[in-house]
Amino acid sequence: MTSSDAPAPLLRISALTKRFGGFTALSNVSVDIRPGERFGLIGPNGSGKTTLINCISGVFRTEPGTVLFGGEDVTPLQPHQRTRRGISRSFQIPRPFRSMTVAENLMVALDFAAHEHVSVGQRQDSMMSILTQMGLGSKANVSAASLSQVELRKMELARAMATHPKLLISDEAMAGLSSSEVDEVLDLLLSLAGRDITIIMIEHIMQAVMRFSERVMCLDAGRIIALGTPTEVMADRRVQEAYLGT
Amino acid sequence: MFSLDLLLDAVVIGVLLGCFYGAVSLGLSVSFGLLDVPHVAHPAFLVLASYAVYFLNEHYAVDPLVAGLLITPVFFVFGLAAYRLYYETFEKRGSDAGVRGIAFFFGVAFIIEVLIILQFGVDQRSVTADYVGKAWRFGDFRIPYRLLVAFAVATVLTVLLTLYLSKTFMGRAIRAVAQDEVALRLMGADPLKVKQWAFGIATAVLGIAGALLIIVAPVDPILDRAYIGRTFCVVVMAGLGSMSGTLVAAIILGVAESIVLTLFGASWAPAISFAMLLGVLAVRPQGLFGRRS
Amino acid sequence: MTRNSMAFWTGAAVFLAAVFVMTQVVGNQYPFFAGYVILQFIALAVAWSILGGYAGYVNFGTSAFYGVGVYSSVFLVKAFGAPLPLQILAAAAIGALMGLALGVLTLRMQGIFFSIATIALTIIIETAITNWRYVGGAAGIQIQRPPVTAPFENYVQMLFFVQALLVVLAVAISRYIQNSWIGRGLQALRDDELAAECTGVPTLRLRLLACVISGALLCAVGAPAAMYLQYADPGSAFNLNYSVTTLAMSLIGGTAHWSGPIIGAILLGTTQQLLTVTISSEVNVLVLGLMLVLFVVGAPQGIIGLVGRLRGKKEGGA
Amino acid sequence: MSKKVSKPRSISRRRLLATAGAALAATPLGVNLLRAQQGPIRIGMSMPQTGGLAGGGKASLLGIEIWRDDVNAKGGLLGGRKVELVVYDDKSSAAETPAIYSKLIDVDKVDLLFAPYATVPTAPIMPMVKQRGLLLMGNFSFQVNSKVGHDMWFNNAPWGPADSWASSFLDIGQKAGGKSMALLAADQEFAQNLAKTAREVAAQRKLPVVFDQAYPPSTVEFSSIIRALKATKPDIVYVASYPPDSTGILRAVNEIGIGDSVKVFGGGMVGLQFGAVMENMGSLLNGVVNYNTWLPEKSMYFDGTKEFFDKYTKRAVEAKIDPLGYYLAPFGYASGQMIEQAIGKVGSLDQKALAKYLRENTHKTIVGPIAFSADGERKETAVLQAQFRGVVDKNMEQFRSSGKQVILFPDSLKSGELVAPFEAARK
Repeated sequence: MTSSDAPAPLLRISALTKRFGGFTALSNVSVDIRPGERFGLIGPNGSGKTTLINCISGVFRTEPGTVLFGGEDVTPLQPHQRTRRGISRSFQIPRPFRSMTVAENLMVALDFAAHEHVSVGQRQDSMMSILTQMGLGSKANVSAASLSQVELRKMELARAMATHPKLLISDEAMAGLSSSEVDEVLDLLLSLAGRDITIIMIEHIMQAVMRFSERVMCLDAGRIIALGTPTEVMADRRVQEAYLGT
Repeated sequence: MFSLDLLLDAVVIGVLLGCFYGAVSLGLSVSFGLLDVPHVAHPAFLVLASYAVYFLNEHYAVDPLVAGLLITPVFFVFGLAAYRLYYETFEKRGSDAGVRGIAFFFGVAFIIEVLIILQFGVDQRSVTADYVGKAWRFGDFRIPYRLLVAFAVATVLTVLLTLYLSKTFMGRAIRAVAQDEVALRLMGADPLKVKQWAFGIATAVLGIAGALLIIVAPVDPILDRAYIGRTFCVVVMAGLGSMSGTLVAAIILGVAESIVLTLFGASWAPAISFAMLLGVLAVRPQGLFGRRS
Repeated sequence: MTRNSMAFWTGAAVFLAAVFVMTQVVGNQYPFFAGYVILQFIALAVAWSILGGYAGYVNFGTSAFYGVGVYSSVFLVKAFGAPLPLQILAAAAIGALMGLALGVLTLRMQGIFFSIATIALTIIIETAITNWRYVGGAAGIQIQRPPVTAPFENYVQMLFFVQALLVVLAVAISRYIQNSWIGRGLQALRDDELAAECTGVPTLRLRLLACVISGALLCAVGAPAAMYLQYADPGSAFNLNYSVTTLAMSLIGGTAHWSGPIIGAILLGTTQQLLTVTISSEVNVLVLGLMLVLFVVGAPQGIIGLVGRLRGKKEGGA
Repeated sequence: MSKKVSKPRSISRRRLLATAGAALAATPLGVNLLRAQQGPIRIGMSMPQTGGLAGGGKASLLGIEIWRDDVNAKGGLLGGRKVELVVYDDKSSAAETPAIYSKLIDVDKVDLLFAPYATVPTAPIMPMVKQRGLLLMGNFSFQVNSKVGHDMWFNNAPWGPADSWASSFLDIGQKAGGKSMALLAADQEFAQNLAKTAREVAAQRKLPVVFDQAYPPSTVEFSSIIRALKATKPDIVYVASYPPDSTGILRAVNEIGIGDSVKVFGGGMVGLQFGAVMENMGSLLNGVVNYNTWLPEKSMYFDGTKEFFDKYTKRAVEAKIDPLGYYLAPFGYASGQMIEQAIGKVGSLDQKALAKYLRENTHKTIVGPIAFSADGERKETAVLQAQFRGVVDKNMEQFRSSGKQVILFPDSLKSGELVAPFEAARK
């Protein structure tokens, strides 16, 4: 029953439910995300945002519910298979490969998720261009373990970018950063979005969400309570209650 | 050869034996289960305690259980020191202890083995007490007092540890440190102090467990190697950090071993218990009664 | 990269040639007996490191794989009088299957749980062999060596050369893995399995691959031991020492580079052989204990790490 | 380690380093003789000094060392050449001995070889000494030569023919009216070999085996096993066990009871020969009929036996090893005595001549006369079966007096009659 003029969604989540033991973390969540969209995901702590990310990226198995990506049912696929199809993510708490340099961190992504078969030289170029774009050019040969918090965030995004994603999910990439650093990362994300990458951004910093998103979805206790333009969602009474109520 | 009598007997002995396994594993349940210290030297500490008990029993005719209680404070301090060394080496550097922690404790275990050999020689040792070598008779049943002692001590230890961990401030802090160090800092406790204390307790428990070990069977300096698999098996099967779970898992193991031994032959007993462990790990990695974030 | 490869293969060829010449020239048997043991530990440590070092999955079951290697040879010799190359190949195949089984069984386990599972596996397999009367069971079994093959004049010299081949094979595989995408993937999953998976690394498949390769090599290394000892008993073949010593060698050498386990095995293996014929008492065990503690405390990244720190932490890929 | 053990070894170590440098050229043992004519006679061996066999290994080594000191005090062999021992620790493992014996032969170039204590470390060196045509004085291994067939192997242990051990025990049991046998054996090399011969002998005699179990070495608790064994109501219980298990089994028997049907109990329990174990078990031992190699009964004293134990007792305490030392130490000494006599008669260190002499003669030792059959085992078994009587708790010294272990077999050494059934003998 999709209207004929709307483009086919890049990501379609249908009736997704996730339970942990007796606890229902996500309940019957359905949403479509268009190609190239900048999508904000908000909700109080424990509302199921990260669980939803984990279901999209394949870390959690869903039962029942399906995830369609580019028209393909990716529900039975493992995370690395989804990554290779173009779903990439960063983590709420950065998870670098600590024993590697920044460049090697990216090489992992290029080695395993690059779509076409490319030469080592081309990969090196690709890596350097991503690092430069992310403002990490000078850090290429530095050990990942020695990076600062904001550098780690950037490296996470850079590593995610190196997988050549169609969909990038950023899980609180700005948590714990100063306001100037927040702007820096936000500009980065906006520039990526300008290059035909669909982005889902989870964030607590409302200004960032408002500035970034075309559409915003709010989760509370595992249910969608609002979905619309940023202003619509902010104006929603249930959203305000959810935030104030906690 | 099968008879209900034998089966019943196997179950009873298995429960008692399981309690003994539980008692020697409780310390590990704290040090490995709650603190995540890969303490493969735990059985070596245990054997060391047995030799201390032997020494007191042999030279001063102290009852083994009393001797076990006597060495408990010494082992507590020993535990504090051991953890301090471990902490300075691994946790402080913020590196994952993993393999190197294991290697470290293997090294410690070897050193303890050699020290015991140098002091006591390689012969096996055992203790004498009124309850060693006699049995309690009930109709046709006879149950060795040694095992009843093990049963009683294991139960008391489990209850005391469980109460300690749930009722006292320090106990709760120890459990908190296992789950969330940040929350612990908010409680106003120093995680290092708490962990060190917990490791001290884990080691102190070994004093009494060591007494049980030498009461139940004779010890020799390299007996620890036989208990590495067994104690870790119990703790992992129980699920990390659950004291009552440790006892129950140990009893399950004891009963399984005892039944297999009676019905199918003793030579398959170790394979059975470790196959059970593998099964549990494969199906339910967090153990039967495990915590899992 | 290519220059490094050239250097490596030249080195390997020189090593094998030297070993071969030694078997033809040296008449004294002792260097071959002692050397065999050291080579065997080098191969074990290198093979172990593929899973334990690169992937970070600490396998305590080295003795299980080694023992299965020994007993697969015992079985083949007793049942079919199989020649040595066949024994080694068969052991490698069985080891690969065993590694696969271990990998599948432990798919959901991480960290120390994996290690404990390998301990459990060791005890189960040892129990099975102990109860298998055909290969001697607990009582052990004596095996006759077939006549030696030319150009070797002595069986132990031949075994020494064969073990040297296995060392080169193990090192070549280990080095290839380290320098290839497999190595990078394993390193990523060792650092952070979830992040690796989400970066496109097929972590489960790589783990299985590491289990299979490491298992095949460990078993293959154990296979010639049956002919070396001409005797097998479960207590010796499944000795905990193999597990601990292999682990110690890898750690002392360092697991970050393929050469680490070699250095560690040479150092510790030679020390142990020397101690056996000098001090020769419980002090021997004490030295192993002290070396483990001191290295783990003083040189957490092993000798490789020490060297790296001395050279100012700048090294290329080879 | 005592000073006495390590001192002579450090001398040999220096020598050994000197020879190691020039070790590249191969010299067969025999050719080596001329060069060594003036030096000491060097006897090489490995001995378990760590690991599971260490207890026995250390006691055995002390016996050999006492012989060395005695023979050197008398002025040595072959006109004044002293005897020197070169000893390495094999860690109780089969994997260590091939390299050690190669070192002894090829680098240290020792004049004679003794085997390590027990079967496991000995088995791998048998093919090697056979191939090189070397004499090897065995040390308590069990049937290690049966497949190898080396004609220069001589075992100091009193085992004799493989089946004699089980036969003697079953004889005693059957004479006491035993009609069925239960067999309980540890899942380890020695015990399994005993169990195997027991099964064979029982089959020959058509004696039904009503219970036949192997238990793993790690077994902690024997109550269930004993209970199951008891349920089969056997007349003869043949146990082949290792030291820690022997204690566990006897404790369980004492606690659970074994039933009135049992006439004799024991046979092949290792550990009941060691002082520390016997002292710990005390009265639990009473009634058990078990094998032994030497006992302080009148019939067991030969030339030099008493003097040997006087020296042993003093040195064992210092070295923290078995204070009684009946089981292995005198046989280590006897190995030395046999070699001493052979060298004296042959007048050289020629391996073939020594072997020929050893094979063809009867040798006087502190454990009695020894003669070998073709396979290098004793011609006749001299394994004792003895019953523990009137043992009290916590007393090591009681085992030094006669009567605590009454010899039932062999007839020539018999010092008393069996008390049966087992339960009666335990009182």
